[in-house]
Amino acid sequence: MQMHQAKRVEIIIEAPMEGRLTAALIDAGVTGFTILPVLGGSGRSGLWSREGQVGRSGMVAVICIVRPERVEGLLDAAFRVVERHMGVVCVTDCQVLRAERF
Amino acid sequence: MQMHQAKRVEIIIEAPMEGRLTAALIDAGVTGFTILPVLGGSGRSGLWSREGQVGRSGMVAVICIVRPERVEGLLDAAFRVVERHMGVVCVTDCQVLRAERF
Amino acid sequence: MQMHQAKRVEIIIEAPMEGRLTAALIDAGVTGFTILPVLGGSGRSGLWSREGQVGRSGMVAVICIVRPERVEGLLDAAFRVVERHMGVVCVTDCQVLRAERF
Amino acid sequence: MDGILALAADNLISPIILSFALGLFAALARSDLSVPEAVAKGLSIYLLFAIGFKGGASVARHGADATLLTSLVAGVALSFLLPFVAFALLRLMTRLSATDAAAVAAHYGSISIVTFVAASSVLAARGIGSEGYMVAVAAAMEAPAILSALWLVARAGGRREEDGELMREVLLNGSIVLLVGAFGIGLLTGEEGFRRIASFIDAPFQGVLCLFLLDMGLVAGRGLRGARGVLSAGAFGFGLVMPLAGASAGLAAALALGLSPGGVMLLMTLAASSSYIAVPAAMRVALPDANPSIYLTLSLGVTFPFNLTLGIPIYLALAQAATGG
Amino acid sequence: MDGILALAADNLISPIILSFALGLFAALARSDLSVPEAVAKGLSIYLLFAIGFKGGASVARHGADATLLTSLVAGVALSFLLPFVAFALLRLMTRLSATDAAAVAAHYGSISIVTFVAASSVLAARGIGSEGYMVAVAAAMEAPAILSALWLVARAGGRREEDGELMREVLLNGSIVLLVGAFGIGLLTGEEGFRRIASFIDAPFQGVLCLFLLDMGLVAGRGLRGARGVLSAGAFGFGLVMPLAGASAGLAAALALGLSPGGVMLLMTLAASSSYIAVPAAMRVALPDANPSIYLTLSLGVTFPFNLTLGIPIYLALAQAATGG
Amino acid sequence: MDGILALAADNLISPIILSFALGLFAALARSDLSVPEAVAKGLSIYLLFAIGFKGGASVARHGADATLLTSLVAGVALSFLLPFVAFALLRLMTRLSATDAAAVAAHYGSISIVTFVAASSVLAARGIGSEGYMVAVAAAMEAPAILSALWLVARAGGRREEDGELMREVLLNGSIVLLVGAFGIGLLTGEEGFRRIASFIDAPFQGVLCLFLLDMGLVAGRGLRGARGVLSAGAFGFGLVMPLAGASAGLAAALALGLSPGGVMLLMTLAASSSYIAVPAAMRVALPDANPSIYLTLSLGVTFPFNLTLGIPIYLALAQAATGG
Ligand SMILES: Nc1ncnc2c1ncn2[C@@H]1O[C@H](COP(=O)(O)O)[C@@H](O)[C@H]1O
Ligand SMILES: Nc1ncnc2c1ncn2[C@@H]1O[C@H](COP(=O)(O)O)[C@@H](O)[C@H]1O
Ligand SMILES: Nc1ncnc2c1ncn2[C@@H]1O[C@H](COP(=O)(O)O)[C@@H](O)[C@H]1O
Ligand code: NA
Ligand code: NA
Ligand code: NA
Repeated sequence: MQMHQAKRVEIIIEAPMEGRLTAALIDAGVTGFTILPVLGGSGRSGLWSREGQVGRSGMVAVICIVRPERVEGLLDAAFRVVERHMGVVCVTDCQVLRAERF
Repeated sequence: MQMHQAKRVEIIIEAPMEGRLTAALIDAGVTGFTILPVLGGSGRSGLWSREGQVGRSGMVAVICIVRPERVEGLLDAAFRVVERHMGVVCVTDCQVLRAERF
Repeated sequence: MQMHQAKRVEIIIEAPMEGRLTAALIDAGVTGFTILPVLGGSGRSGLWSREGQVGRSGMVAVICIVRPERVEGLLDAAFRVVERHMGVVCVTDCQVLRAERF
Repeated sequence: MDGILALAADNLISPIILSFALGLFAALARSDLSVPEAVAKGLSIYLLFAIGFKGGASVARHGADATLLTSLVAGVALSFLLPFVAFALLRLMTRLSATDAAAVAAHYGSISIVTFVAASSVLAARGIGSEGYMVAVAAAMEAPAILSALWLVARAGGRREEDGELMREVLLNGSIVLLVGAFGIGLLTGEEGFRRIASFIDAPFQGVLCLFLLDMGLVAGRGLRGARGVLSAGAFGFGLVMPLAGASAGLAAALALGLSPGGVMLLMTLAASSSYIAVPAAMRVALPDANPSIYLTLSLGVTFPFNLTLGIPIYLALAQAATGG
Repeated sequence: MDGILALAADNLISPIILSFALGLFAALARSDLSVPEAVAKGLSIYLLFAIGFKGGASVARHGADATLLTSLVAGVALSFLLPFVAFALLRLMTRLSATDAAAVAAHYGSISIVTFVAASSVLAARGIGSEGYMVAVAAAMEAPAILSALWLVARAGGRREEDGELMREVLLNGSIVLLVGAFGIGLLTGEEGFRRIASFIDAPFQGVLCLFLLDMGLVAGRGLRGARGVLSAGAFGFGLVMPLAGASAGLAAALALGLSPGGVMLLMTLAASSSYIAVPAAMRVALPDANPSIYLTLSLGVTFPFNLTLGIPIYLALAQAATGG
Repeated sequence: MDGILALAADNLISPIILSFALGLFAALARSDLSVPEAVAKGLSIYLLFAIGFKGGASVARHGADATLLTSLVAGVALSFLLPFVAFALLRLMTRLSATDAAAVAAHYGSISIVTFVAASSVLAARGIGSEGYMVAVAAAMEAPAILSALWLVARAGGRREEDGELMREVLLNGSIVLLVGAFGIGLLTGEEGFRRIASFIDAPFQGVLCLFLLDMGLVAGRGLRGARGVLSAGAFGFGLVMPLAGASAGLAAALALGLSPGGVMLLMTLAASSSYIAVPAAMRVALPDANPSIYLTLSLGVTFPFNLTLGIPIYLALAQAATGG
């Protein structure tokens, strides 16, 4: 199976910022991403849990798989949104099938 | 802590194909996997979101951790299912505890 | 963008053990983690699915991103909790922005 | 004509339609109003259970007759045949590929249970009776259209996935099983069973339908927003013409069957409506190359609102005129 | 005997049982019908709140008597003792390991609140009264069995996790807190509180129970499908014999307490039923080596349906015969 | 004074308050009782829809008058001005940074719809009427306070994000759209619409409110548990003083408007209550450096329970005394 080098960027960010982050990604030409729900977590601002919340609270995880040469642009765009907010940005090397998709 | 090399395969696939993918994995001898819900995303077929949907729509993320020598068989099996469908297959190197489980 | 080496530890564990795991992590000085819901999966104890369950059943995925030097302590702590239970521990190399957070 | 307009106006300011409009507005205005997926699914389970049960209990009350069987056969036949009508119209009115056209056609041969429920509510509000077994006819019409669509693609030389599982999946689709199952429960437990759970399945029904239609409006609005430019004028026109064509076929069949005015209107509505649950999932499996934006936008964004607002009053007026009821 | 059969037949065609059967059928036929986890949890919160509140309001209405306390003590004792009976039977009838047998035994000492709710519904439908505080007895019976099981494992030399947290977790389990809390609210607000929310907790109760049992049928069916081959014939037999043994113990205790016929039947049902919420989670923590397929399949797939269909009518008939009520 | 105490005592043992207390207790005792996020959101959709619809239907019934408009203007003015009061009090009573103080102030200028709903329930239980359009006033008061807070931060030299999207997001916030939309639906469909869905939005209302407050208690309790040490005594005091200050401003405005006793009490409650949905999300976007633990704990953990238990009876007594009603 022919595999291609790529980068997997995982951004954990506050739910109210989700729309701004995805808009920034699309502006930066990153049109492929997947959003996972988050149940709870802990960080410098303490423990939290999603249960019973009604507002647009909590965090989401945004996963983008991109060609290595696009990762820098993506991180710039993401960083501008995430900068002053809670959350985590983490990049891993990965390999993908069907490189034409990325 | 004794760690062992393994591969982490992440497949993002349309929910109606989930059953076919896991059946193909099991046929290929991959009996360990975990399925995560997906809230929304964007790709070549545009943005989508899970909210308010009632049908078996949307995507799921399937994560399989396997020994390196099994990854080829897994990808063959997965590819036959995913081939003509939306979705993403991404492989990362990883290390696991308790190798006997994989 | 300045990136820093880190480790991404993913622990898939039974939901009734979640509280014990996060307590052990915090005891071991790991105060950053994110918990993702899991829909279903398969392993040595067979297939399972979350749908319709009412109890605290099923699994969750706990993701911790830590500096490389802290991974050993984290794994020791996690292993003591996970040891006799179902579940998977998987470590990947990754790079993070904002190293001061980890 | 005046009757239709009055009826339509009356229909338009019902809480049900206004809830749908509210959802549509909220989505188009990009409000973050949303109904969680689990809640939407919970509401649909309630509606399917209630409508199925009420149908079964009504058959238990009034007894079944030979028309039940002929109606089921007519429903299956309509579901098989309407995709061919839809496919021909699409080929005429749009430039969609054979695969896309077949996928759309499958949706229009099948049915929308929420449109059916809304039509039943209009009948109930006007005190017009109907055959309880129309619920079973609705269930019988969900699946056949899918076979027709696959046949259309195969004939057009389109490659299609061999998949023995597919028909089992469609026939045992959750909404069919629940609808038919609840019908059976209503039939078996009859008047006595109905009495026991009436304050659950009858009293709050209209209100739950409001919330569900609020969500349908949100989903339809999000779809329309995302699909700007996806639909040509021809495709849009198809979304308005096809329900009328379907309703006409339904009318002819219903008159041949000798249904009551309410029953005629319900069969017209079923034929006019298009699927948005079972068929989209089946198309993702069987025709992955068909573009989901097209069929979802047409079905949910054009035909569903049309039926809800103008279609249902038209079908009722026609049914009453044709049966003299 | 005839009475039991008629009662059982009558029970079998109630909407509640048929909803369970529908779920079971759908799961065994591999339909994709499913109730979202959040909705299932929402329904269970409703049921626990309603049954607890009604129990408390009923005690407020009729006043509490000394039997309340003796009944609580009897419930706790039954929950402590039944695991020993279950363990002995399992050692006799199956070849399960000591750990697996103890884990199963814990489930049968504890209770299933849904079985209790279904039994209450049968009483309500027949106009038979019962002690309102049986709800509190149900809550008191959830946890003690877990201690017995841990003691059984320790005695058998099985290694077990030291875990001071566990008992706190079990005693403050969500379902116990909600049941007891709602009981307390009903008790405090009494008739006046009941009147205020009756149209929420009383009128739709039976219908909600139907949907919940639909889901229980789905879960039980999926469990049975996944667990093919897990249960030996002996284990299966245990799943039918143990509820009868439990019910007999419950009958003896209830007669000694001097409960009303309805109360006798409810205590029998509690003793006969087996847990599927609190105990499985506790076993995953305390006895991780025990195989969950075994205890879940036995409890949800065998004993729960047995109690729901045949058990409850039997217990009612016996309770009436024994009390002459 | 005696009246207030009796009223408070009566209020305290209502099912609604006790449900909140149960949730609070469960969370503080670290029970795993929890309401799934989707269910909580579903309950809040129901409450917003029902309260909005009832308000609109009531205006349709009684007709609107000039006071509607002046009340809306007064509401907007209160929402704009109260943050300045809150900010000044915070600067006096606490050592919070300007950013934290402004973020807290935004919450207290805005409103809590659940507190409003609870106040309406108390009125309904006592048979005291009120202006139906107070629901629209509630919606109008959600957003303006956010602007005041941003202005306060800017003046204090605090850096703040330029974000044109923010006001659109806040004004089209799901809860505002649903409340205003349902109000409009009630207004348009009037008596006839209300009759159709009354058994959904009226009968079970109190019961649903109980479950929702159970969840609010859980969330508040978890917040309090997590935020131990976050609040200084001064901040805690602010959480009790500020609602009284808000209620006084509301009382003055309401008397000037010439509202009915029920209406006076509702406007006092709105002014006294603090947001926990729209404003927290807006603050995360606009003032990310403000500490969410502080404003969430104050709003949900201190002021919300205070209003629910003591505040509402006080406001009712004062409103009745001031209007002689
Ligand atoms: N080291 C970490 N690993 C994984 N998730 C993290 C980590 N640090 C923070 N998070 C997530 O980000 C959220 C906010 O973190 P913080 O900004 O540190 O309060 C937490 O609640 C977690 O969900
Ligand atoms: N580059 C990517 N990174 C992460 N997820 C992606 C990516 N591309 C596509 N996806 C996911 O796969 C779905 C279908 O993608 P597509 O087939 O390109 O329409 C999207 O909605 C995303 O959830
Ligand atoms: N190789 C694997 N890859 C991903 N997830 C796994 C794997 N093995 C087990 N799991 C997850 O862990 C759960 C318990 O596994 P087990 O202990 O093998 O029964 C499964 O249901 C899966 O969710
Ligand atoms: Na149709
Ligand atoms: Na028992
Ligand atoms: Na306020």
